[in-house]
Amino acid sequence: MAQKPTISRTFIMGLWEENPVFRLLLGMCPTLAVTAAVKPALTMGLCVIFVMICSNIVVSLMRNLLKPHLRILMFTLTIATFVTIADLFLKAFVPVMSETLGPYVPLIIVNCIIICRAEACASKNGLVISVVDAIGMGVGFTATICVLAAIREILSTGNIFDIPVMFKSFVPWAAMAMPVGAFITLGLMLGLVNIITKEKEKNKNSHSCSVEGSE
Amino acid sequence: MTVADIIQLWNSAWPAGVTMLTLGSAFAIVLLIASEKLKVEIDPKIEQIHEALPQIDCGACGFAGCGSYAKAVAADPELIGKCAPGGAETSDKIAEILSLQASAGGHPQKPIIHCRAHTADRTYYARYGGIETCTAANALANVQACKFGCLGYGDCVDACKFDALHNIDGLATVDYEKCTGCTACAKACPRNLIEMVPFSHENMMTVACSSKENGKTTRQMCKVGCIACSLCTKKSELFTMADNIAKMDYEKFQPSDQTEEAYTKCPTCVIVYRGKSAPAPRQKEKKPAPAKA
Amino acid sequence: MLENIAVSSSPHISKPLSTRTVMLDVIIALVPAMIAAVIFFRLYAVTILLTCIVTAVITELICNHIRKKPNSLGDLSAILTAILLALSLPPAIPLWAVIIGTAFAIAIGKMVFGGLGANVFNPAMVGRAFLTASFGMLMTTWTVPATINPEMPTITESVKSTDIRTQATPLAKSKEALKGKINASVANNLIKDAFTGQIGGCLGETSTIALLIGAAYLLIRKTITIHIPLAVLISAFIFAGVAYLINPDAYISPLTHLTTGGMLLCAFFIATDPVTAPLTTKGMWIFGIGVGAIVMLIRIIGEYPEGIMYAILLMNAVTPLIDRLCRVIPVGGIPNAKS
Amino acid sequence: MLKVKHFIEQSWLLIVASFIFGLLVAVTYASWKPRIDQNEKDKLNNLMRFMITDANSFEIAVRDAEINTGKGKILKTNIYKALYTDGRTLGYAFVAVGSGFADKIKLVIATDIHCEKVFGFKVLASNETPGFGSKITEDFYTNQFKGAPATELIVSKTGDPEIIDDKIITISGATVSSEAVVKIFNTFIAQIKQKLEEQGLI
Amino acid sequence: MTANAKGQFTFPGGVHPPDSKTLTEDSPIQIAPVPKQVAIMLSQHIGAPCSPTVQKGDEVQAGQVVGNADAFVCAPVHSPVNGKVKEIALRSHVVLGRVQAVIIDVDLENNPPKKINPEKYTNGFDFDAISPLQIRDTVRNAGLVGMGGAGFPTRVKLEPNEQSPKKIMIVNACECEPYITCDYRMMLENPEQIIAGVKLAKKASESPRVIIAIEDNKPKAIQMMARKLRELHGTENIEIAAVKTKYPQGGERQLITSVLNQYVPTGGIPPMIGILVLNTATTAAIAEAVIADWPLTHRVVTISGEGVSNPGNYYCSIGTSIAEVLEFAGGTNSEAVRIISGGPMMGIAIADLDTPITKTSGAITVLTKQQIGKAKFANQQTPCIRCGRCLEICPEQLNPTKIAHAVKHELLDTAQTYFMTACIECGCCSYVCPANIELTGYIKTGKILLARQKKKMPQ
Amino acid sequence: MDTFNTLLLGFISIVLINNLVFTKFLGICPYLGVSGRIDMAFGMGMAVTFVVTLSGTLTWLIDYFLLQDSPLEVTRYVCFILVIAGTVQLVEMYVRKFFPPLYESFGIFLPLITTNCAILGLCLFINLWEIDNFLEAVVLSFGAGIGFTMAICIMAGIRENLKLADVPDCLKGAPITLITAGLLTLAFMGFAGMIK
Ligand SMILES: Cc1cc2nc3c(=O)[nH]c(=O)nc-3n(C[C@H](O)[C@H](O)[C@H](O)COP(=O)(O)O)c2cc1C
Ligand SMILES: Cc1cc2nc3c(=O)[nH]c(=O)nc-3n(C[C@H](O)[C@H](O)[C@H](O)COP(=O)(O)O)c2cc1C
Ligand SMILES: Cc1cc2nc3c(=O)[nH]c(=O)nc-3n(C[C@H](O)[C@H](O)[C@H](O)COP(=O)(O)O)c2cc1C
Ligand SMILES: Cc1cc2nc3c(=O)[nH]c(=O)nc-3n(C[C@H](O)[C@H](O)[C@H](O)CO)c2cc1C
Ligand code: SF4
Ligand code: SF4
Ligand code: SF4
Ligand code: SF4
Ligand code: FES
Repeated sequence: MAQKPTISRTFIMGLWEENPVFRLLLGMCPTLAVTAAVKPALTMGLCVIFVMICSNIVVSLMRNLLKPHLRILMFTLTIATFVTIADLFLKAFVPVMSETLGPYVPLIIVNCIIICRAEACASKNGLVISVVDAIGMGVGFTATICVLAAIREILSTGNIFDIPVMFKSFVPWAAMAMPVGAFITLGLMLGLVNIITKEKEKNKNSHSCSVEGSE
Repeated sequence: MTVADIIQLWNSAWPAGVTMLTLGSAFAIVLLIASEKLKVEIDPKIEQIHEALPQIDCGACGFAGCGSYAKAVAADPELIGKCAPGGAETSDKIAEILSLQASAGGHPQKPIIHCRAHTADRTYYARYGGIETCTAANALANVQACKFGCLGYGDCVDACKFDALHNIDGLATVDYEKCTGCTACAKACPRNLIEMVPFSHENMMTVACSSKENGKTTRQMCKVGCIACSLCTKKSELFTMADNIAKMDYEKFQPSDQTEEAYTKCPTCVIVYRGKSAPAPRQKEKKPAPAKA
Repeated sequence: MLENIAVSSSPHISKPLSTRTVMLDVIIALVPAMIAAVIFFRLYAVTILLTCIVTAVITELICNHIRKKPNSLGDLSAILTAILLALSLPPAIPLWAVIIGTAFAIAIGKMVFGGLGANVFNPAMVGRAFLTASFGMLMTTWTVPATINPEMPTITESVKSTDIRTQATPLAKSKEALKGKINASVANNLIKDAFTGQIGGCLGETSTIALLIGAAYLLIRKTITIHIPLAVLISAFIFAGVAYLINPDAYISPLTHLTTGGMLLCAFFIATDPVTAPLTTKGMWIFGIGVGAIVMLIRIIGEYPEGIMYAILLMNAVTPLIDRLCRVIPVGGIPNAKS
Repeated sequence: MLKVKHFIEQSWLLIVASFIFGLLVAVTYASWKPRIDQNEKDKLNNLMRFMITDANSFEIAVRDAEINTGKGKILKTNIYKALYTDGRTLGYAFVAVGSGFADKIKLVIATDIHCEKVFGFKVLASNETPGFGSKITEDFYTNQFKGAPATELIVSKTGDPEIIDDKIITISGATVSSEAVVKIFNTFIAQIKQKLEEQGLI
Repeated sequence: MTANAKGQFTFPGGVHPPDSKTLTEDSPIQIAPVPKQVAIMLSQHIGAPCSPTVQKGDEVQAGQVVGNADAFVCAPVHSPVNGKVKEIALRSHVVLGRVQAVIIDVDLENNPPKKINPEKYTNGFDFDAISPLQIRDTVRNAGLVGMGGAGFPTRVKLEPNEQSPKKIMIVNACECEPYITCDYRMMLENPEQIIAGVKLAKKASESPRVIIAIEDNKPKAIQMMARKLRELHGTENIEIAAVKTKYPQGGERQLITSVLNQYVPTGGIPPMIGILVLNTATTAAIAEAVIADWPLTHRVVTISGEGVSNPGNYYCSIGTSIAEVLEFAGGTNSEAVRIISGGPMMGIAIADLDTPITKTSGAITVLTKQQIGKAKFANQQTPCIRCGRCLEICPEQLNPTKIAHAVKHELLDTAQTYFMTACIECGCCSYVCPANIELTGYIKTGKILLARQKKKMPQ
Repeated sequence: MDTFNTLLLGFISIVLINNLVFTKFLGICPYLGVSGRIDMAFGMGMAVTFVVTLSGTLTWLIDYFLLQDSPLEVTRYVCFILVIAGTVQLVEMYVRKFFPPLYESFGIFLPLITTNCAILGLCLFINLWEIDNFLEAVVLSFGAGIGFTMAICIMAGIRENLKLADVPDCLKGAPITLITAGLLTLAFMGFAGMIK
């Protein structure tokens, strides 16, 4: 288990095996709050990727200088700084999204995923691994919330990216745009992921010899 | 960018820098003092575990932060593996820290089930139609003639968190590859069939029966039970007889000709090997067929 | 030797009662309400009831199949849920919405929690709440009953056109009265119509008399106890009564409150759903009072004309806490901590 | 002195980092500030231009006009004046706030130069239920205001929304929100008119 | 007819199962033939088990002690027959599993069946001549244990306690279990013996007052007992109370509530509030021990149920195997699917018919599939619909469904927060549950698990 | 009287109608993580209430007197989070040292709160709602905590019951909790629009 992290492995981990939303159940608030439509979700995902890369870089550089009692403070300080920058960027260049996301952009600061990666990966690994990890995790997060957002957007408006995709007489399910929709869709998605993982594990178990042999 | 621009930038930027500097230093001072003045001693083991955890206090484990989880795990190792962010690596580390203790003899304790009868080997008086747990079945009068043998409803199987126990034809069977020796199964069996034994060898010899009935009754109740014939005690001094049942001295166990002879001579084949690569139990040679005809 | 002898734990005899008979009793008690629905809403009632039942059955079959569980239709609870959902839907709702609502009620309201007995929220109300949240418009269109509207439109017409003859329900009138647009007595005058059911509203809620017949049957058969209905009605009556005493022009009379909207259906058939109501008598009283209070709160202060559904769901949510609070005390009292 | 040294040893990283990060943030802000301010201005301007299509620029006509929203609450809002390329005033616009179904609704309302006819309204911010109150942004509803008289408007549940008069037909299923918009409108329009009169602008 | 007891004659909760007593209530007690072999269990009571006092091959006489122990909470066991000890071996016990028993081959030649001799108890025994201590010693030496089911040594129960002096003794003649009529028949046929026993028990326990509680569906027994009481004793200090017919009226905690309107504390026992409860059969045995000077070697057993050919009440030797006892009643018929030691509500299903009857076996009930019910027989449980019926009828006012589900999910702590150990295992909850859940079974399992957990705790 | 009314309505509103968990999706991580048992949930709720009241008030003060309409506004997020993280850490250490029993009952939840967005979220929302009255800020912060406590306790009650239910394996744990939370938000829609 405790094998040395390689670049490709680290990246893949974030996408599925340690997908922050499905596996670690972290950063649930933005996951739920910004997924009424794909656009804000995508924006949020990109912000998270940016912040995560930056903070992982900084933490990775500082990793040997940290003092235990100031660690959390240091992390939050770093993250808050980059979040502020991201927020300013949105305000300056994509004001519409800044408006839609509202306070959920600054809330990235307390998004557990970022602190988690800072602590679990960046404070233990070198620069490259940390950055790859950030990208992997970030992309995993973004992809996940985009899927969630797509489901909700299609059902609640019949559109995706404002392009109608459903049949004409489709009556939108307003509930999907409400908190109910967010919670239930995510709940069912998690259930599905659990089923898929179990299937995979089963397959893995039955082919375990061949996998080992090939390695 | 001209120098003037830079100066202007600096002019508008320094107040923010200073504000944060002040705030940062203030917290640095306060937290430094606090961390030194308000230090609380904790159990080194808990501290170690805490170190091993990601320390992001996310609550995914269901506890109030890493500290609480560390404390809980230290008290109850069965909680290992609840830290999602830490993943398998962390779980392994915690397991290492808690290093599930080995037995006095330095050998790992592994469970042995003192019964070897499958459903077909046993005598039943009736059909059991109640709650399907061993504890419930054991509380009812003897459906299964042998009151000592495995009931096969798998209380131990449920107790094992490592998928190391399976019910095979009415007999709980340990998968020694997976077993961690956590003793959960031994605690769960209502018939106290499961004994934690120091495995000085990969495969241990044992008398797989618990019946305290006399030989005649045992024979009526079970095709493979120990009939207290004392043959093994005569072959090897590792075996002793008490309460109508032979017992092996595991501490002294060393495979030898004597033990091998006891193994091969046991008329009901109740002496068996248990362990990772144990051979399948001996089967009674069928009497030559003509006897019946 | 005794192969046909079976052994299990005591007791060895049991009352001739099963989940199925309990559910069947409730279905029988709902027959008058269903008949009333058919009389007043004709084909609407028939198609909605059938659609609900068929969808519920199919959904439950699919869920059981996915979980590889034995077929659980035999306990009739899915059918009962379907009937209650159907009875709490407006007549003009299109059938595709009925299907979505019923499927949601059974799948999300019940099966994901583990099926009968495990659900936290009343499945029928979950289905209705989802429909209300999704298709608010469709859920607030009240068709005029056939008895006073001889040219009742057919189903196909209604789905297409929005100009079915609709009618403000007494509760809509009540809301208008609250805003000072009309006098509350206008709504109070509808009480006679509400008794028979000649009035706009959900399929099963309009006829007070049909519901009371069913309620009497349930009480006589001891399928339900009187605690919850009584608590709901008393607490609603008190709240409504106080408001009425303060200003009878703005607040409709307590009796109108009790006989209109889903109040009776709720008190006798929905709040009494054993699965989602507290276990203890004391708990049932608290539950009932809570339901009554929230209904009146929403009807009088809130923005919606009716609050039955939300009241039920909210009290369902706190039912575990109520159960915890009203833990039964053994006859011998609570033993000392020491022993 | 030893203590100071100890402190510096322990905390220099945090102190340095906070200073640097502070600078970083401030520099970013300083360099993007013009854009951000412009964006904010643009948003309002765009909304206003949407209603007063010919307008070239906007400027504040009355700063911090005090509006009584009932129950003794005073709200301050700016009244903007829409200017044509030649400097002619085309109309007035202002931000109005009031409570909707769930939360506050913020509108931008535009009127003609005499404050007699409404050019329309746009929703600046609202938190109404999706699928219900959120429909107040839809044309069906907003179009009724285009050209409506700038007097007390009346809400009605029935009628033809195509006819432009002082009767506003509610959105069915969202009566409360529809009424709320009209109420905000009614609260503000009279007082705005009065303010403009006080300033001698009309 | 009824006494001036201050109770309501009922208790909260309870059920009304069909009582099915007509099968045996009119059949007089018959003397069972002598069995070929008896197995005298060395554990027939709560407390320390006996150790055998005889060895393989010993000749034993009827009434001879074959097992004894020194412990205070213990009662000796006696041979009911003349014969020879065959061996000391394991035999199935209804609840304890395999326990040591003295197996005696009966000497069939000189073994007349033991009779009940009512006349002994009518002609003037001098109750004043015997001291309480003497009675108690006799009771112990006769091996008396409670015959109502629990099997607690009677001597210990009778012992006066300084801390809580006995105020009232209740004679439990309710017999609330369906099918069982052994106590009823005793009251009709040998009221003198019971009354003599009651008087002795009253004296031995130094209780100032006695109430004989009989369910009001047994008017004949009430009349008989009242008449005999008047004839033999007069009514002062000994009263008869007709309590409501409801299961489990005979549970001692319920009976105390019924008769006296008092509640035994949860987890406590009746002596804590100064009350002693004795079963009628126990009192009869006291009379036999003291007046006829004969130990407890025989008892009346109701053999009933739709699955036996000749239901009736039989006076059997303790130690007879159930198979043989059933033979007395003509054996089981083809529809028999469950053989129960005890009644259908609390009795325990038997698989091994070699199980001998003990001092506490008051009945053997044989049920057919029809009585059990198809769903119950097939163990078809549906999920709990939280209908609350089990809470409503639980005579101890517990929350059976919560306890049972907690046990099912192995949450013993949770179960304990609902007072699992206060359950008297009466079976009412399982009886009423529409979902057919074996609530009582789960609760029993939970108690076992808890006991085991406690035992393992210290290590 | 009028201010009292505003405060009361504000309080009820943030507890029932604009509940942080149900309408603003804040504090979901602990809501999913620590709602397994009622006592734990209550402890968490209390801890959140304490911290949110404290930091809501503190950040309001900082915001109102220092940051608003000044060039320092840009450091708002950093200041807020520093205040929250620092305060929480301090309070935790303090309580742990001097009130061990209190620490056992709710202090253990404190570290979990730094990364709980309910706290920062509330501070930001107070800023967004343009609250300009000190008392209102305090009451809203406190109400937010109470609302969170209520939500998490209800959830814990439900989950304790679900422990005894036969939830499909793939939905056990977080998924069923999320679905339940969804249905809860549906129920809480009943309060919508009740207070303006
Ligand atoms: C069981 C039941 C529950 C109901 N719950 C609600 C509810 O929560 N909200 C609602 O608006 N209508 C609910 N209704 C519908 C109302 O009873 C009633 O038909 C309707 O609200 C009155 O129409 P109006 O909205 O035009 O006044 C329910 C109906 C039934 C039968
Ligand atoms: C879930 C839900 C959300 C609602 N949201 C709004 C809303 O945002 N705005 C609104 O005006 N009405 C909303 N309503 C409807 C109101 O409760 C009210 O019934 C409606 O305004 C009455 O209008 P009607 O008479 O046209 O049906 C909502 C209703 C429901 C059930
Ligand atoms: C549910 C239940 C029902 C009982 N029913 C009777 C009964 O009908 N008759 C009886 O004598 N004892 C019955 N008992 C046993 C009594 O509680 C009590 O143990 C007995 O009367 C004590 O007398 P003993 O020591 O002489 O047996 C019952 C116990 C329980 C738990
Ligand atoms: C008295 C009674 C009332 C019931 N009410 C409802 C109800 O309102 N909604 C519902 O879905 N099921 C109801 N049921 C059926 C059943 O309890 C329901 O399907 C379960 O909630 C599903 O787990 C009721 C059952 C009974 C016995
Ligand atoms: S070993 Fe024990 S617990 Fe396991 S199945 Fe056998 S009897 Fe049951
Ligand atoms: S419960 Fe523990 S000791 Fe028993 S088989 Fe499983 S891992 Fe081994
Ligand atoms: S819980 Fe125990 S006491 Fe209560 S009814 Fe069930 S078996 Fe009887
Ligand atoms: S009687 Fe059965 S179904 Fe009813 S609450 Fe009790 S256990 Fe559940
Ligand atoms: S992301 Fe909100 S609490 Fe974790």
